[in-house]
Amino acid sequence: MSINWCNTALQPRVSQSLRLPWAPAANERDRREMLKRIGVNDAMELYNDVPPEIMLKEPPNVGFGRQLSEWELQRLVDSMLSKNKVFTDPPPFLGGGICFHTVPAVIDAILSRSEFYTAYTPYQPEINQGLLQVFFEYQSLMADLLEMDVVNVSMYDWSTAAAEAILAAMRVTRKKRIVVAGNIHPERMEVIETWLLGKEADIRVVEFDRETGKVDLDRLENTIDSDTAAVYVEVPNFFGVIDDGVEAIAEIVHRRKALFIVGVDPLSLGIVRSPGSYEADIVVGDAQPLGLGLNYGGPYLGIFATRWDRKLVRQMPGRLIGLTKTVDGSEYGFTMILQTREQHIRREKATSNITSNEALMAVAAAAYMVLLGGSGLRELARSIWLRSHYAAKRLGELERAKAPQFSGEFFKEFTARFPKPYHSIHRALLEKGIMGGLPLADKPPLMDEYSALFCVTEAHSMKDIDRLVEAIGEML
Amino acid sequence: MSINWCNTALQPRVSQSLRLPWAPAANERDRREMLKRIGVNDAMELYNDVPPEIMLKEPPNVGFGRQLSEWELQRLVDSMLSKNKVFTDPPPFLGGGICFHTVPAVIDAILSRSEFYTAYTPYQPEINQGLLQVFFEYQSLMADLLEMDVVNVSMYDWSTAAAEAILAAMRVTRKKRIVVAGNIHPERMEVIETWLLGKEADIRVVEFDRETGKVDLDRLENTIDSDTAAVYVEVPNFFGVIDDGVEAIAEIVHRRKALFIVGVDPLSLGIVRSPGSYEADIVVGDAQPLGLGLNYGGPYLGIFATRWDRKLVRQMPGRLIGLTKTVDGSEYGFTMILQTREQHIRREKATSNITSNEALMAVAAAAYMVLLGGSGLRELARSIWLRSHYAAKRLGELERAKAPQFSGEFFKEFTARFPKPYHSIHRALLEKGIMGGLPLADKPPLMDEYSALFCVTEAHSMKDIDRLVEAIGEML
Amino acid sequence: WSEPLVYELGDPNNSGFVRPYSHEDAELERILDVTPEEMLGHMFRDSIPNIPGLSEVEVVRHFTRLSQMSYGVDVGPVPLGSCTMKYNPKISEEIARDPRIRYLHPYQDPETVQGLLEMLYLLERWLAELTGMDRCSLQTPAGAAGELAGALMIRKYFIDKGEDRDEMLVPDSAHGTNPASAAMAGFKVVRIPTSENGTVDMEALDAALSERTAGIMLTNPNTLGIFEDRILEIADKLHSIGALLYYDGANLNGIMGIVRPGDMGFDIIHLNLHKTFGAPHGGGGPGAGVVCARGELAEYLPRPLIAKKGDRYYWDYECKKCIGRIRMFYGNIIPLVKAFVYIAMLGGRGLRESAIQSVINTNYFIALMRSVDGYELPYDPEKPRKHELVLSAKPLKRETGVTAEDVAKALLDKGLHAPTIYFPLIVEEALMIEFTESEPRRQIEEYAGALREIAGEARRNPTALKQLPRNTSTGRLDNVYANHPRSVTPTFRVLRRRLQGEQLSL
Amino acid sequence: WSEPLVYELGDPNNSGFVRPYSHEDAELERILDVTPEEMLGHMFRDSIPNIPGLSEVEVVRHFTRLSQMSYGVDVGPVPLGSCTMKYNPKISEEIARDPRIRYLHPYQDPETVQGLLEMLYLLERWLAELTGMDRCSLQTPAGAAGELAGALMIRKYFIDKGEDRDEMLVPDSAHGTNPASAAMAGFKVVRIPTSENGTVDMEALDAALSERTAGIMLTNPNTLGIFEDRILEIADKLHSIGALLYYDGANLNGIMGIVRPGDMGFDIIHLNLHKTFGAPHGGGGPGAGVVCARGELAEYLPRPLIAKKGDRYYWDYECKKCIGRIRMFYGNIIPLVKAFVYIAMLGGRGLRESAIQSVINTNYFIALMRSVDGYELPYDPEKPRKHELVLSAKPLKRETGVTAEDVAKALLDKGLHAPTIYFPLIVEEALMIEFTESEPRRQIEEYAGALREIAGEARRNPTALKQLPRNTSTGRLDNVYANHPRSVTPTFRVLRRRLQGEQLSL
Repeated sequence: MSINWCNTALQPRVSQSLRLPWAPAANERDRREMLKRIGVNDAMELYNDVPPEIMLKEPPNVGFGRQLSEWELQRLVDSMLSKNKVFTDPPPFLGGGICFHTVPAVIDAILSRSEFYTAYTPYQPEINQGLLQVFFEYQSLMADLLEMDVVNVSMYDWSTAAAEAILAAMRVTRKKRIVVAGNIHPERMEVIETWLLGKEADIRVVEFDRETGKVDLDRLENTIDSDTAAVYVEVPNFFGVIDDGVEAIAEIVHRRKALFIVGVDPLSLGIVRSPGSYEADIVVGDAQPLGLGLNYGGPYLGIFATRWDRKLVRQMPGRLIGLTKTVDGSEYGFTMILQTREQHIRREKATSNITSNEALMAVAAAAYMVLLGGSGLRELARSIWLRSHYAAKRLGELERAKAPQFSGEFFKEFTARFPKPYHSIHRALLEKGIMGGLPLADKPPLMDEYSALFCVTEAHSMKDIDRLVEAIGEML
Repeated sequence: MSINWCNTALQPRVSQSLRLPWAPAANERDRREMLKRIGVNDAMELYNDVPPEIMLKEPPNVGFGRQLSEWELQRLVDSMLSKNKVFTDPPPFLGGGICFHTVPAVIDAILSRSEFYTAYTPYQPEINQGLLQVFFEYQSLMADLLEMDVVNVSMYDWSTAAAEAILAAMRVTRKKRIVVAGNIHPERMEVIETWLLGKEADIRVVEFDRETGKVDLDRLENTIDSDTAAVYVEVPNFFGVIDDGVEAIAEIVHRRKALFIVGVDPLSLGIVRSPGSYEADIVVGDAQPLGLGLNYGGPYLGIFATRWDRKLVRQMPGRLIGLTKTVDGSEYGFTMILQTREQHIRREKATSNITSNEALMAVAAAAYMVLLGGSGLRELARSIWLRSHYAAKRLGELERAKAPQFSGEFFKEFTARFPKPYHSIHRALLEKGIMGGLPLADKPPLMDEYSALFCVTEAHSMKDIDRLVEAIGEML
Repeated sequence: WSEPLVYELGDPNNSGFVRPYSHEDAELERILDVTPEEMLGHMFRDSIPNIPGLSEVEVVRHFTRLSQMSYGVDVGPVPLGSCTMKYNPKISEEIARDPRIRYLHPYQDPETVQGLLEMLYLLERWLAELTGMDRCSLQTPAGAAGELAGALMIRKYFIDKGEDRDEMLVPDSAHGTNPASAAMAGFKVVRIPTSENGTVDMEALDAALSERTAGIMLTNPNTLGIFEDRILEIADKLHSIGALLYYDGANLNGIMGIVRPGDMGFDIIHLNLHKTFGAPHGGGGPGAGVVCARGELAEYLPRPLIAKKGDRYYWDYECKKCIGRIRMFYGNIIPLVKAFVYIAMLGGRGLRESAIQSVINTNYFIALMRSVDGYELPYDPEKPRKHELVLSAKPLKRETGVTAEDVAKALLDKGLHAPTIYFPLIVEEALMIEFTESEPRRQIEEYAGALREIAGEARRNPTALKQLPRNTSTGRLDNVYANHPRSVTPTFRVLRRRLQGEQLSL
Repeated sequence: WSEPLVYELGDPNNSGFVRPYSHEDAELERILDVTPEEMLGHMFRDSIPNIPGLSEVEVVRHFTRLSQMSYGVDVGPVPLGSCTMKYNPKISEEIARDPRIRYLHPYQDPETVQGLLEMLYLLERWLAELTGMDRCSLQTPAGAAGELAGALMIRKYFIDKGEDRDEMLVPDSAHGTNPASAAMAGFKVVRIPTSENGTVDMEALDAALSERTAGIMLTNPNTLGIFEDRILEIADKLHSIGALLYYDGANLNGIMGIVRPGDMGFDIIHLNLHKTFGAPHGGGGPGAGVVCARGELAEYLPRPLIAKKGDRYYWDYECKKCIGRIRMFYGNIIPLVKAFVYIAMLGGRGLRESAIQSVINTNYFIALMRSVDGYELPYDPEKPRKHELVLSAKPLKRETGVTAEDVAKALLDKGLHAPTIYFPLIVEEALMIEFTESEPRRQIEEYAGALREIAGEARRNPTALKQLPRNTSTGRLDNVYANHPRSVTPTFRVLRRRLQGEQLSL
């Protein structure tokens, strides 16, 4: 037992004006001794290869002019955050691809396990079997939910997953034409365009049916040709519509030897057919509804899945965890697999440049899925269906309002159209403490100032919905 | 690898109206099979020995008439808690034995480690070495702060620690007379009286000096006699006064062969002499200032320490952890020691009935002490001294106000007296969002409607103090 | 040990803490023009405390590693009998962390804490309803404190009545806290034996009753897990001579929502909210040992009590007969809030179903163990048990020499927490097991399987078994060394003094 | 494995989740008078998803045990080179958990999120100041995304200028993301070799420059930890031919607050807030890879940008030249908030001192290793390194056959995380080590000691060493089996299909 004798010659320390709580060796004694061992007199000698003319003379002018203690920071942050308005009574009715879902407390407790959140990517599997197993479980659970065979450990979000899926399809097919349904989320359309900037891709958008909100099959048929790499559709699409033409689409796409890329809300799959069941080649989506919360737009969890197909898997971006065994064959274990696709090995020939991803969010989604189980996911999706349909029905009963605006069957989100510009309704709802639907006046592909996209989830009680409807009713 | 095949014959489960999320086996299939194995048809057969006339016919009428989901509960709790008013800008100036101290985030992170908080008392040491080591470290760190040799792992709070100290002193000395300083916290006085109800003790209170706020040594000398088991004083006392007569008191007490029990604020010991240094026999106190937060009065952490003395240690209440080695002598380890003092072995002859204590709070205090270190404790105590003296000085400069009210040197808390009843000042401060000092109109031993007990800590900036002083100044 | 002591890691001159507003200290010194050194004089501490200081990352690592060397319900079953180690819902932790609870000062004016008081008020009403009592005091921080309060209430009740009753009856199967609490309240403890069928021996009870009898402290179901089926008769006997009944609520879990202590005839009861109502045990505490009473006894409850007038909640300090305060302030608020959450979420039906499931779990385990040789179920093995059961490893010891303690250590070696052992005292080689409703069926089967395996290993190689545990962070520890007067080491300070050459003996 | 897979524990018919307002569902069905089954028709999923369900306690135990089988900075050092695994302050976790951040919907009206926008605005200003850039986009969720954004900006810049530049220069010591990002943006990658002194080979650079050169992607200090001392010269060369400089911010930690990329001549830079600014890495992510630019290039940043008008904060979508969105919404808000906290608490002086300490730690470790045989410091060992250093185990391999990978596994066996190995590619048997300022001196010494011991063991018994690790939760894993087309198993679904008899090969 080597004991550090502390009880002799204790001198009151000279009060240091700066203390680095996160730099343990930054006390004067350690610094002095370390510099001596290094063989320099002053730490700045370690920077003697930096051109002196660009060395900063003063510390940079960031922060608040001095070091803050936790308490000072807490008070400062509290005064800032008090300017935010949180809507929980009722929860926001905002749609637009992200909805207010409840997050079980157990998810946060698991994410607070610091072995998880302070870990690096598990490049050394033997010391990180726990994380690797969770990632493998996430991949497996998501695969079973999607009924796809291969799922990676995450992309940034649905939009970059969609962009990467298109890039992968271009590599697999060696074609440059991309067909995209016109009813996908407009921000995802923007992201796809950005990511394809360097690829000379030819993106074609298929108009949707203004009556049903679904993909216009004739137009789609006419847009796809033998140069088409892939077709991308979303189920549900931007308007919340569950397109029941997906089997027909799959047939059309595969007839032209193109790849069928489908974007999904994983929670809808409690009651909606899986993309695997209608022959999707690549599935993307966001697992935000599976226990991730809102976070003002991120972090979320981009889903990326493929069929069991050599080319598709080999061209898959991102990290994959696999089951393996020990060298001596005695036990099972988990490790990163197919790393030769990745940038740290393949460099400019990699399938993607992605390295940091949203892994911790995969821990959350895995925990959420097993907390609910298949039956719980079914029940939850069913309850959301009931609630959103109740809201649409009640809004639709308001005078001269139409809800849902499109006739296609929907899940969770739906569009409603009002007899006066929605903007004014929205402002008035805000005054009453209600965050209404998403105004669609400036949102492609609709651009309709009378419409809004509502989202109703398990977080909304009937009373919440009634409050919304009654408040709008009073304004019409 | 035994795999539970899940993919066959999945039937949508019948929606259960009640789901017990915390009772894993409470699903219909498991229940049925378990009851069959037990050999009963109905679970209620397991209650056939309960007199039928007292069996409840209906579930008890508690809660809100039905099961609540987490989300429903969160909304409910949120609506309740929104009725509370939290004071952080400025923090409360309330004194009275408990003050607003800052709690480093790292303390909460450590307390959130579920291996700690979901553990039972470590009766099985081999599987709980971590907890036991923390407890041993708490005992050791507290011992070094107090300069006492033996510290138990906790009492409920300062008040019950004081009561148990007196009971222990009565057992050690086999005497029934107790002398208590008249300037201790009035609630602690009440608790001592309650705990001594069954012991036919003779409690004598020594009046304090109304000028200095300190113990009146002459009166003390006259009150102690050879039948006195113990003398109990507090440093700082209810008025925040650091009594510099403690050495004289120790001399008087020990001359009469009584035991000297001292109550302390452990944080004061960064700058104030330790009770060990002035010959206390038993030391009590509350470690709330060491990283525990307010919690509206609890849980806190009762400190109990003794000198290295056979009788004192053998009569010590509560749990002790000690260093030991493995049976084979190869390693060191930690285990509960001297358990023969405790109720689960000694039953009615035990030193106390205590079993559940405030162990988790000892984890917090241990982490807090090492985060600060001796030098950090010194600096912090010094800063609190400066701030509280600044507040007293500024309040004392107000017209016809007196602060501090007593001439004895003080730490952290001090009494101030105003030219008009403090109650009205307090109400007016509240209106301005300031939680002022503790009104002493109805608090023994002072009962002065013009006085209040203020506490100023590291949480109060100069600006906070200035705001308080200026607000009061405007009212006088 | 595998993690160094903080004394080996830190240095009193280091600190990981950044003090608030430290930039103001110099100005404060200037304004005040005095220093604590001067003002405190000989009361100034002349050296800094010998507390090793660590940086934040070192603190985190030290405690994280130590937590990984600890074992709680979140790691696996902790089936300690009479400890009711159920799962602690995470939502309770989240809510109890709300700054609108944590940042409240106990002396804040009541109108600034109405939300919390409402919660506490509802909790008090619910606990009274669940127990069949009139009022509850939330003050008592632990079960034993509740017992002390109860015993003092009984004492004061008879003092007020002018009756000189100084005997408290306590069954020999009772928790150790019962006699200890009675003794602290000044009672003589009269031990009542247990009959062959595992309940209070009625003849012995009759013999013990006298005009000196103040009351009886009972837990029902008792520590054998057996319901005292003649409880109404017992209550009548006590009441008919003017004595009182105290209910030790530690064993309530199996009957919660099914039968109420008040309806059984009890006058005072304490509840362990950190057991029955899902608040965590914290490695020893904090707990919450709410004490409830009915009729006249309610006036003796420790004050203040939570109360409501109109729609305003407040603390009622009125105290004509009460025993006073049992501690400062109002109680251990954090576990109280957790119990509120627990009851609110389950509701009456959920509590009742949880109780039933806990009893199913107990009896399912008994059913599984019937086919395992080496252990027996003493006291009428056919009778259903409630929240817990007590096995005896006597047959195993007789056959192989392997004791209940050895069985416990072998369980640890398998990564399972041991049951309570050698309690109750009336069962030889006792293994007292309580799964609660929180254990999955699979886990109960695994536990039974582990006990079966241990019995097998005991027959094959008792010596090897006695050297367990090995798979734990330390091997079996030396209790003699730990407690020997010349080696007992309760603090590092004592170790240091010994290492410096002092001969310290207790 | 020691913890079962969830598929072994759960059953799709079980669930630990209590659905909100479940009591309303029956009424909703009645009111609606249709069911999802009917309305979805052939789009209704005919069986429930094959997701095993667990109770809450089982979920908690499963993930708690798995967490204990994981290793992060809170357990010990993770000195992975170029990963900047510093301590993640707990206060940041606490603040990022605030419901006033977590509960905000990305489409909330700006006046309801002014507090958060203010934070993001300040952060953006600070990052611009720290890098010497004009504006930053917070959108990019990771470093690689920042690089992609930067490369696309360069591409679009030259398209707008009408210049046909399709070559991106990348040193051979660069992070793999640099060439990958350049390629994704449609550039041809031209590799620039490293000179003997560990910096860009200036002659090779001159030779590579042409009218096709769009720019260079550099990290400075480079992955050897060496500062590119001729950076001003490099910048002049590039700028003089109209090409641009991109700065890979992964290696900023050692020079933060001391010298700014903008002052070195860079035009675009990304920052890894989850490395340099204390946000955690999360086992892989989420990160935040803020991208900043100066001058004309700032107009190409991905939108929206955070902006302020009067005292009102808002998202500026104006986008005349910009590359558009790199992802949905505004960025990974949670790590952005943590970076805000980090910078706010340390302030400029604290950041600078942290950088200096990280460099002291690097060079202290080098000093300790000078006396250890078996490892060498390639490329001018006398030059001070900055945030990291790269050792080569070539001497050890030559002498004993023990490789860098073996050394890594031996470190794991000692409970220490291995460094980055076999990177940068220009160093044989590379061990790339970055302690950051977070490691205590004691820990750095322990690490050097461990490497010394391993070298000793390698000489004594190289075969035994090659069988490590043993003290980890699993032994050394079979990479061939893991990746073989007939055994590669990325999901349980694939395993199940194989067990059902399908021949699945990739």
